Formats: sequence, structure tokens, C-alpha cells
Amino acid sequence: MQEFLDIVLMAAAFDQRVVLVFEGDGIYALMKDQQAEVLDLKDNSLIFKALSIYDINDVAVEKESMQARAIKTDQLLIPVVATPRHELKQRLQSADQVFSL
Amino acid sequence: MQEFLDIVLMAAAFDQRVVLVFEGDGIYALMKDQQAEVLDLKDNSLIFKALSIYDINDVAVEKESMQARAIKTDQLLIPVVATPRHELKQRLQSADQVFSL
Amino acid sequence: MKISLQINASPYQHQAADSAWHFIQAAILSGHEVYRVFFYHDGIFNALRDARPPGDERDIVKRWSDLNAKHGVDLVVCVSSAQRRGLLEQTVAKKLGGYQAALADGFRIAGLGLLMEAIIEADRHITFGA
Amino acid sequence: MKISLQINASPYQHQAADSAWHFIQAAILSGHEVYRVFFYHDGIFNALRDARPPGDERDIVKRWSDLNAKHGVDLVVCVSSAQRRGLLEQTVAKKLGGYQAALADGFRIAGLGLLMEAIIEADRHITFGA
Amino acid sequence: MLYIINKNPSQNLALKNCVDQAIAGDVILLIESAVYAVINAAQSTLLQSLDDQVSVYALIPDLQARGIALDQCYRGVNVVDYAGFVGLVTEHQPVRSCF
Amino acid sequence: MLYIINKNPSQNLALKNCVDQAIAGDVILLIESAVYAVINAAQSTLLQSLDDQVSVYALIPDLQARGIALDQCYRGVNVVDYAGFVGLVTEHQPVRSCF
Repeated sequence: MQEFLDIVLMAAAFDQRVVLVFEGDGIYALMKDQQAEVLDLKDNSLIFKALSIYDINDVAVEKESMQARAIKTDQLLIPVVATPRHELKQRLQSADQVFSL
Repeated sequence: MQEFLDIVLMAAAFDQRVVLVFEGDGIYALMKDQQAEVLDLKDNSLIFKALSIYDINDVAVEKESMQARAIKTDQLLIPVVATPRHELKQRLQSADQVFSL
Repeated sequence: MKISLQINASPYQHQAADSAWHFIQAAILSGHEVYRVFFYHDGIFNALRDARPPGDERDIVKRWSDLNAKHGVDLVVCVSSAQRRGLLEQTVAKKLGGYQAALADGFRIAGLGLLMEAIIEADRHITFGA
Repeated sequence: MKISLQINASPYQHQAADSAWHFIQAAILSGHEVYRVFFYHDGIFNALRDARPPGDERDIVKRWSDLNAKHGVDLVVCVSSAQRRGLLEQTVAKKLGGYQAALADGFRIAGLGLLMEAIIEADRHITFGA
Repeated sequence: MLYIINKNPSQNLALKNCVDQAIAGDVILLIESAVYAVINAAQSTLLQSLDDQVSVYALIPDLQARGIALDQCYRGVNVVDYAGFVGLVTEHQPVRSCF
Repeated sequence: MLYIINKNPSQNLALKNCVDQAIAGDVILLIESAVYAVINAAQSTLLQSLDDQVSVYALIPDLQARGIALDQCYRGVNVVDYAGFVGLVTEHQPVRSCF
């Protein structure tokens, strides 16, 4: 995750237009109240909160995945737009490059 | 797979009683006609064929997994006993040590 | 109870090394003996002396070294897994002063026989993997 | 067409390095340009000079070196992935004569910027992973 | 038998295969990303299909690290810390890591 | 979009997630252990659920290395060698590796 986010930040630094999409269980990465410190793991929530500093403001979560998990956007670390699957698919379709984690 | 088989052979060398169980898609590891050489990968079928040299004669495949995949024992590299799931489970249950791959 | 462990995954990319380390801490606190930790497959990459994680992250290799220093836990790196992956080719290891210079403090190199010994001698053998 | 690749997994334990290598052979044969191969995450372990697989197995590291020698394919190892994992701490690397002595022939070390450049410059960027 | 599972059940079928095999007296311990299985809304159907005689445990620090509150857990799930993990290992034989 | 999948569908849900998302014009390429998906008896139900407009390819050398004969493949599946893999990559944009 850490090294994946490094790619995201680097892409922004190279003035690439970056869209972050969270689907399926990927959504859990954005959950509030992650206590990485109990396992002494790296706390990625700080990076997510800092995304806007890097001009990454386009963060989407898949609406169907949110519903299936009964998660509301206010339970997430950062403001996101819940977007239906078919719209997300269209956005991915138009990307030059798709990275998955 | 190669390094997993190293453990199997070493266990036999230490006079441990070794039972090899293939369940689910693990069965595919025993398929005849694997042409590892087309990808220049290590050909494990030679090791399977040599198991009896190492006094490993107890090789079981799960009957239900064979049926679900429509695979017959004569399609496999070595002679095996197709054993029902509940019997295999009992044998695993009585083992001192279970290694999964 | 005597417990031995096997680590099959590289550090950082997988949580295996973290889980095993926390498990060991708890096992020692509960009064159990950790008989051996055997590093196999990509697990051998837990032993690289020169790992330098970013300053704000846990140092997994150092954790293992400390575990050996404080509790005497036997840390064994599989020689065939290591040679295959380039951890310690002898000629280079010699330049650096032998195997021990490629491995972090507290690790030793040995064959699969020591894994078998651990499995046979310990009451439980627990695998952590990718 | 210009194609760049990214390898995210260690050799032998995963097929990623094999698949990527075969893909590259076919791409070159079809007349495409392989712009760069970027080794990231555990993929950096593809670059260890001292890997010694058993004699009857493919030598994955040597394959990469040959690819650079024969076709000039640019092989880049991510410096932050490498430092984190212990591939090339500077003090040790110096003893061995600098970075290039830790890496197999044909590899070079660089930052993520070269990954971005590859993604932007190439027509396609293909990831192979665990 | 004690099964140890570490993979997210929406990405990997290790938990499902284990649920299919488990028999009375078996114990399933969920660690690392496998703890996502306990979230009520998600995979509880998988756990519901289990025999009553098979107990399921989730590792508390892995829940906490992922921001999963204990009250989000499926009611049939027990939770343990690492000391409890060690306890499960000492109480059961054999132990099978389904990694 | 070209999806590249490398994991066995009986152990991993990458293919299923991709099948759920794929739309007309998409292509799914199965490599490495993902080629087990094409065996008729096993996972063909997953592939059957696909839109006719989504094509599925399997990499021939990965089939051969696993001992899967071409006549064991689900009829809806096309096969390619590495040159065909390269062809698919050049013909589609974007490419998504679901690893």
C-alpha cells in the first residue's frame, strides 16, 4: 500500500491527472479509526488525508461496494464521491493507464 | 512447488511418515502431459514420479475434487487413491503436522 | 510448550513477518519456549543486514536481531532458498567476511535438516506466509 | 509501438518474472520497442547479482542481464524499494565497488521518476506481479 | 484442527475452502486481512453456514489496525489478542496455516 | 479495456470481480494459474455468465505447462501464444493487470 501510494504521489508530481478509485474491499483502506500503531504498521491514513496537498482531489468510491458493506461516506477518512459502477467503468475506460492494487 | 517438495523429501529422509494429500485445484499438480519446458519452468512431474524412491507411497486425492473437475485417476502422473473428503479430513486430523501449499 | 515457526514471505510486502514477530512476543510472555524460527522461500529476505526502511517505519530485520539478542531465539536462514535468491554467493560473502556479513546479527545459515529438527522437537510448528 | 513493463514480484516464488520475460521476447520479435523494465516492490530481487539457482533450472537474473546485453533493454531497479529491502546500503555497496557490484550486469538503480517517464513515454505500460 | 487464515475472503477462497472442510471441534482463526470476514454486512453468510460446533476467532489487533470496531463484528465471532492466539495454538493439534 | 488475470479462480476472486465489471468490447486475458478457469468441468459457469461482447483469451504456453489440452477448454475461450498476447496489448487501451 505504502509503495503503491508512492506511485500515486509521484504521478501527481509529474503533473499527471490522477483519479483514485476504491472498489470492493479496497474501500476498507479509507476507513476512519484505523489504528495501525497497535501493530506498529505504517499509518497510511496520514497520506490519504494529505492527498489534496498533492492536488489529488479526484477520489471516487464505488457506490455498489459501499452499499454491499453498509458503509456510509461519513465513515471514511476523506471526502469522497460515491459513484455507480458503470460510471466508474467509463472513467477507467478513458484512462491512459490503470494501476490496480 | 519445488521448494515445497524439498520439505516433503526431507521429511521422508528424516524417517517421518509422509502423507501427500491433493485437494481442490491442487489435483492439477498431478496432471499428466505437463509441458513445463515450453516455459522453461522446472518440471516437477519427475519428482512426483520419484516419490516412491523416497518411500513416499501414501498419496491421496480428494474424491469430490476429482469429480467436480471430471478428472479420472488414469489422467494423473502417478497411482493415487481417490478418497472421500471426510476420510481425508480424519487423516489430517490425526497428523502431528500439516503443511499446506 | 516448545513452539517453532516458519516464515515464508518477504518483509514489508506481506504482513507475515509482523504477525510472526507479535506472536513470538506473546508466546515468550506466556512462558513458552520459541525453539527456532526458520526462514524459507522469500522469507530469507528478512535476514538482509543492509535493509534500511524509511525512518518512520518499523525495522523488521532489526526486530529479528533484537529477538535473538534478548531472548536467544534461534534464527535460521535456509541455505538453498538463500543461494537461489542471491543472498549469499560464497565468493561475495567472502569479500565481506563470510556468510555472517551478509546476514544481519543473530541469523545463521543452515539446511532444511534444521527445519525438520524443529518440526520434530517442538510441540507446535506454525507457518506464516504471504 | 513503445512498451514499458513493471515487475512487482520476486523471482522463482512467482511466475511474474517468467511471464514478463517471455512477453518481452515476443514483443521484440514482433518489432516493438521495449522502452524500459522497472523493478518495483519485491521485483527488485530480480537484480541480485549473486543468485545461484540449481543447475537444472532457469537463471532468471542472467536472463535479464542477457536481455540488456543483446537488445539494450533498460533495466531499472527502484532505489527506495531496494534500500528498504536491503539490496544496496551504500556503505556495503562501496566495499563492493559501488551499486553496480550488488546489481547484476545490465541493471541500473534509479528513482520512481524513471517509472513515471516510462509510463508517459511508452504507448503501453504492462505490470506483472505476484 | 486449528485453521489459521490470513486472506481477505472477498479476494481469496481460503476461508471458503476451510469452511467447507471444518467439522465439529475445529477452530478457525482469522488474522491479517482475513478479519474482514467478520464484518456483519459483508461475508457473514459464509460464517453463518458453519456448524455450531466450529468456533471462529478474529485477532483483535488486526481488527483495530483496519478500523473495524468490535460492534461491527458478526455475533458468532469470538475475538482474541496475541496471547489468545498463542493459547489457541497450544490447545489445538494439528495447526494448519492456509496461506 | 484489456484485463490481464493471473490467479486461479478457485483460489482467488480476481476473475470474478473482472467478469462482474466487464462490458461490451472488453477483453479478458488469462495467464499463469488463471488458465485453470477454462477447464470445462470446473469454472465454466463463471465464463458463461459473460456478455457475448466480452472475449476471453487463454495463453497457450501456460495451458501446456499445466497439462491442459486444448480440447478440455470451454468452447467460448480463444487461445493465444505470447505473440498474440503482445497483439492484444497493442490493440487495447487501457490495459489493467488485476494481480
